[in-house]
Amino acid sequence: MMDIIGVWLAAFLTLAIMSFLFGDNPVYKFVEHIFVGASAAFGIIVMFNQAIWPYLYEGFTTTDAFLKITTYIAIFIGILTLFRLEIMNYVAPNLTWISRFPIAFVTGVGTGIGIVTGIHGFVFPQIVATFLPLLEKHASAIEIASNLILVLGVLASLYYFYFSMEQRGILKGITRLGMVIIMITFGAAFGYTVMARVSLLIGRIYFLISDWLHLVR
Amino acid sequence: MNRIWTIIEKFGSIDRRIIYALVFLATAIPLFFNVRIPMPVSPEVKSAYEAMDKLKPGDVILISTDYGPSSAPETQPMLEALLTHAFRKDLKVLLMTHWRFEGLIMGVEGLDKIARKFNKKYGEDYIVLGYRPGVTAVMIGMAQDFRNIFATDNEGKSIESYPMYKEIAGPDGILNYKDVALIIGLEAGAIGNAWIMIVNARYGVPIIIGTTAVSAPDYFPFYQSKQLLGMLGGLKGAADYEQLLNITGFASRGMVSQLAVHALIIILIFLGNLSDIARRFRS
Amino acid sequence: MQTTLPVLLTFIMGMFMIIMFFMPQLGTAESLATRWTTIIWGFAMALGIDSLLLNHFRKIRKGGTQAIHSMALIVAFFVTLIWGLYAWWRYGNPFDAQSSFLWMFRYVYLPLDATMFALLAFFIASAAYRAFRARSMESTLLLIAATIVMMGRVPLGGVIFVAFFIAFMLIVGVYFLYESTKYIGTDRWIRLIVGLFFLSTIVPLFVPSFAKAFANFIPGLADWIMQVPNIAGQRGIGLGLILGSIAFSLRVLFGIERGYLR
Amino acid sequence: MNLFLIAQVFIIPVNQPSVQLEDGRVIIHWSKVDTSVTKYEVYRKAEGSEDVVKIGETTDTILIDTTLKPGMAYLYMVRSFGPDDSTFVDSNWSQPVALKQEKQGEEREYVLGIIAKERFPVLIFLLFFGFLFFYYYNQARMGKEIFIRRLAGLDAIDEAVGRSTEMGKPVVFVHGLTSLDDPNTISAVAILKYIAKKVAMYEIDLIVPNYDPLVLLASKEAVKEGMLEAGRPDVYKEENIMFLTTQQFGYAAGVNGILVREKPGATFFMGYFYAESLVMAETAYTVGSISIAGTTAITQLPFFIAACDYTLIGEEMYAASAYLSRNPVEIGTIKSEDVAKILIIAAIIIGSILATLAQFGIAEDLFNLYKTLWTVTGG
Repeated sequence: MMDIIGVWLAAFLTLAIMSFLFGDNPVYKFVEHIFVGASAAFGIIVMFNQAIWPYLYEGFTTTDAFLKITTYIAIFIGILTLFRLEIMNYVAPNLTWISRFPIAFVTGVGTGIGIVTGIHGFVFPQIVATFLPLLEKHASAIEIASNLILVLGVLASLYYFYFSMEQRGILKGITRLGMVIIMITFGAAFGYTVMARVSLLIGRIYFLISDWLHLVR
Repeated sequence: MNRIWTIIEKFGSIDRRIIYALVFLATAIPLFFNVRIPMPVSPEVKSAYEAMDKLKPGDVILISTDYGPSSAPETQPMLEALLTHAFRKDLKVLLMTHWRFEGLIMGVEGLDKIARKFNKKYGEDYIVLGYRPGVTAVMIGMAQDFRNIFATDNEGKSIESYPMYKEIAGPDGILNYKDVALIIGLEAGAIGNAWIMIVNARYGVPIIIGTTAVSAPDYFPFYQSKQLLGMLGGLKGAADYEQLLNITGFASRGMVSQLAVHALIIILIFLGNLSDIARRFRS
Repeated sequence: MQTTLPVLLTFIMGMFMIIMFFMPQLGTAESLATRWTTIIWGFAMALGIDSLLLNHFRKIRKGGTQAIHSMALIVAFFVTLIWGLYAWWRYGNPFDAQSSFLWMFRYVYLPLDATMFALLAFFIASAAYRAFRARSMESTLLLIAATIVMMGRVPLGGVIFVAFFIAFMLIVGVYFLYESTKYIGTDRWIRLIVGLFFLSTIVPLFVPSFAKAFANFIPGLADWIMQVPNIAGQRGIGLGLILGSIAFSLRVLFGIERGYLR
Repeated sequence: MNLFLIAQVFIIPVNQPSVQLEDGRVIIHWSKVDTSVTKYEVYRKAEGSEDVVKIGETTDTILIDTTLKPGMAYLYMVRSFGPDDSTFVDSNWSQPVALKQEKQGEEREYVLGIIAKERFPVLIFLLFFGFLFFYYYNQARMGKEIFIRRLAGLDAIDEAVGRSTEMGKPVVFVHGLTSLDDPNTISAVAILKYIAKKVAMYEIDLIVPNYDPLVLLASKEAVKEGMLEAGRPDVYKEENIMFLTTQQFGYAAGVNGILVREKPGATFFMGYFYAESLVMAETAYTVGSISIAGTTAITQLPFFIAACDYTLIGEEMYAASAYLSRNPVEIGTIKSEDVAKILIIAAIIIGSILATLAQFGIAEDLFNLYKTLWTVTGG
């Protein structure tokens, strides 16, 4: 019984969201508000259940002093965000700046780790992967051409982002080649995605005509 | 002649709502018909099929549904096709997941549907083991005895209490990888790597992987190195399998929808460019 | 002080993470960063709820039809939250196999989420129709690469591609021939030659074996585009943006860039 | 002798034995799981080899192996024997241990005693980049003008805000889905501040729906400060910097609702986006808004390029805040990126030439040496 109600409810919600394609309407607006409210709460449950609570629990019960201290630091910094609650505008308006500390903390941690992992995980491996022979003894013409296009393509598309010079002459030619490679990349990525997106739509329509209306089985 | 060009020019500004309606119809209509585009079956799907086909009635397969609803349009048809094949051959099916609740919802849904079609009974022909946390720990723990990890099934009953258990556990009464003829991992992420690198490498259980089109390239090297008996990639993989089973399931019809929408988009691009050319020549 | 102290904190934390990265014997920097950010995120969520609910309470007070929608939002929020917490308490985990919260996941959250995701199929079609016009070299390349990859991924895609290739060349060719009748002298000859050129490109396709080879060539070409120019472009853009992010991060860490803070 | 053969399983095998390295010896330890076991035999094999060696037997649950060769990794297995000596069962193989290892079981070497060796090239690169950064920073401070080419997407920001004002419509700024620990989002907040300044001058509404609570916090701060700097703190409306939800498509639905109801004159998509990018960008197009996108998400760039009027591609997004600030010192540091780019280009060209030569048997050692210089190992 609950499943039948569920399927009808799900079908209604599916159609309501799809109605957005033909313009805004009260049904979409209503469902959109429900979606935002429900998913905000859903997100809280998921995040607390799967990440925050396990981290806190581990931090409180661990015997590792370093882990324990870092957990308490995070909690302290976390509490500072509360100085930006709207009620603080009335209670203590000249203390709201304290909430800049959590911003600064997270930014510092994020940029610090980002710098090193970016070099370590991307720059070095990708450079090494581009050390390709431009001529090979036993390679076909296509393989040689592919290697050449790959190496030149990487160089040109990287050079495309050279900001501090007016592009003239041969340099303009390289920038142009960079643009060509970038556009092919984007075109290919676009075309590659179509199939996955259509699969999703097939899934939804199949739900409507099969699970809900039982037209197909 | 001029009038024709005026009409062609109008193709450049088709209302988006018409496009939406056309996309909807192109997707929906093929789903109603049992049409199939005959296409060459990929070799990796063929070897997956052959691996399943070699099993004898009563052999046990373990299916792990490690995906959620967002990849279900691609992986669910694989589950249904593989289960159809399994029940046709009277294999015994165990189902588990490493994906908390999503994997379970999808797995149970597919299993119930196909089992009903073949009149198979819970506890006699299939058992849903369920979900336990800790991917590699679960896999290693199961090597000794499935009861170490799944003392109870998804419904909270002891797995020993089912008649199927005694059949499949063999004379020693312990159910572990030695009693499993084939593992099928349906993967939306990287858990398949653990199935291959731990369970296949250490315990030698043969494995088939079914995965989304996006993850397929990650698993392909394992197929080439023979660590996988076969694999199914994306909707095309599922459609291939259905073709081998000679059924027209969701995936086969889905491929027709795919073709229709792709063709529609290319027609639209064609018309748009035609109208652009017409405009440029006239001005 | 209101800016200097936070900037100093950014610097200290950034340096701490960098040092930890180079001395992995101290622990894994990445997992510590995730742990910290996640816990702080949990507290900041109070601000999110504060903002969301207060905004809609204000709208309810204003009245009108918007009040009904805002009320629906608030009810949906609390129903989901309380249901989830109840299931957490009752079953030990809101996502336990027996949990009733799964009903809400399956029949409310999932269809909404999946349908919103599926709208992309419509939008991808309308965006392709609008944007893929051969107006400049860039957009022509975008168009060609996209259509080849798109058609290379479906069965019979190559055949459709060839069919449209023929249709397009035929129409353009015939148009030039037709135009040539309106002119005299060199203008006519130019149009005649261009028209015949377009028509000539389709002649070999009337040889079935050649047309078949061309159609079969498309999936391979699509793979090649994905593996060669696509990888090259991704790598070039990727290297550039990592360098950009390093320079930007250094500006942030050393307090040269403070726009995000002040 | 096949070690994997189990004669008759009357005994419960030992779990995977735990191994610990101490002073060049390996201590193999396991727990007793079956009381009927009469003795245990411990076997060893080198990693990657199938040659199994028996290293001893015991009735205890611990054994010490002192015959290790340095530089090799070993795995251990325990065979439990039942009462009749012919019944036995094997445990799983242990984790590998190697003599050079530390207690944690990871191989590690250090440079200068403290810096992990496999990460040392990263440090060199970082120090080098840091040197370039501060060199150009100082040059700019001493008044050297550094040229930056025009970035159309950024110049269009003023134009878009201006057009929105003429039409008397609000401006919407949409954040991506990553939190404040992503430089891309930090850059987006800096751009938001610039837009807030412009908007405050023209007295139109600036609506900022948020996905992440930490970004919400930073957005409030940035918009408020931006408007303060423009001399119009009175234009700031707290309720316009709003939180929606932390779920991807719930957020997209909410943003779409705002777009169709507020009908903004200009929409900005800045930050790291996923699949929702096109859903929002197409909606912005249908309501007739000018849209400017900026993201480093390579997978989403094609969709923004197709649906938006202007797009900041990848690295342009990071240069944006410096470019917009028109502060010569900030702009100066961009030069360091460019010099690093030239060096990477040179490194790739050299690498390719060496690889080509190595194909023909010339200077293969040099190529291998060069390749190791650029290889960082250890995850």
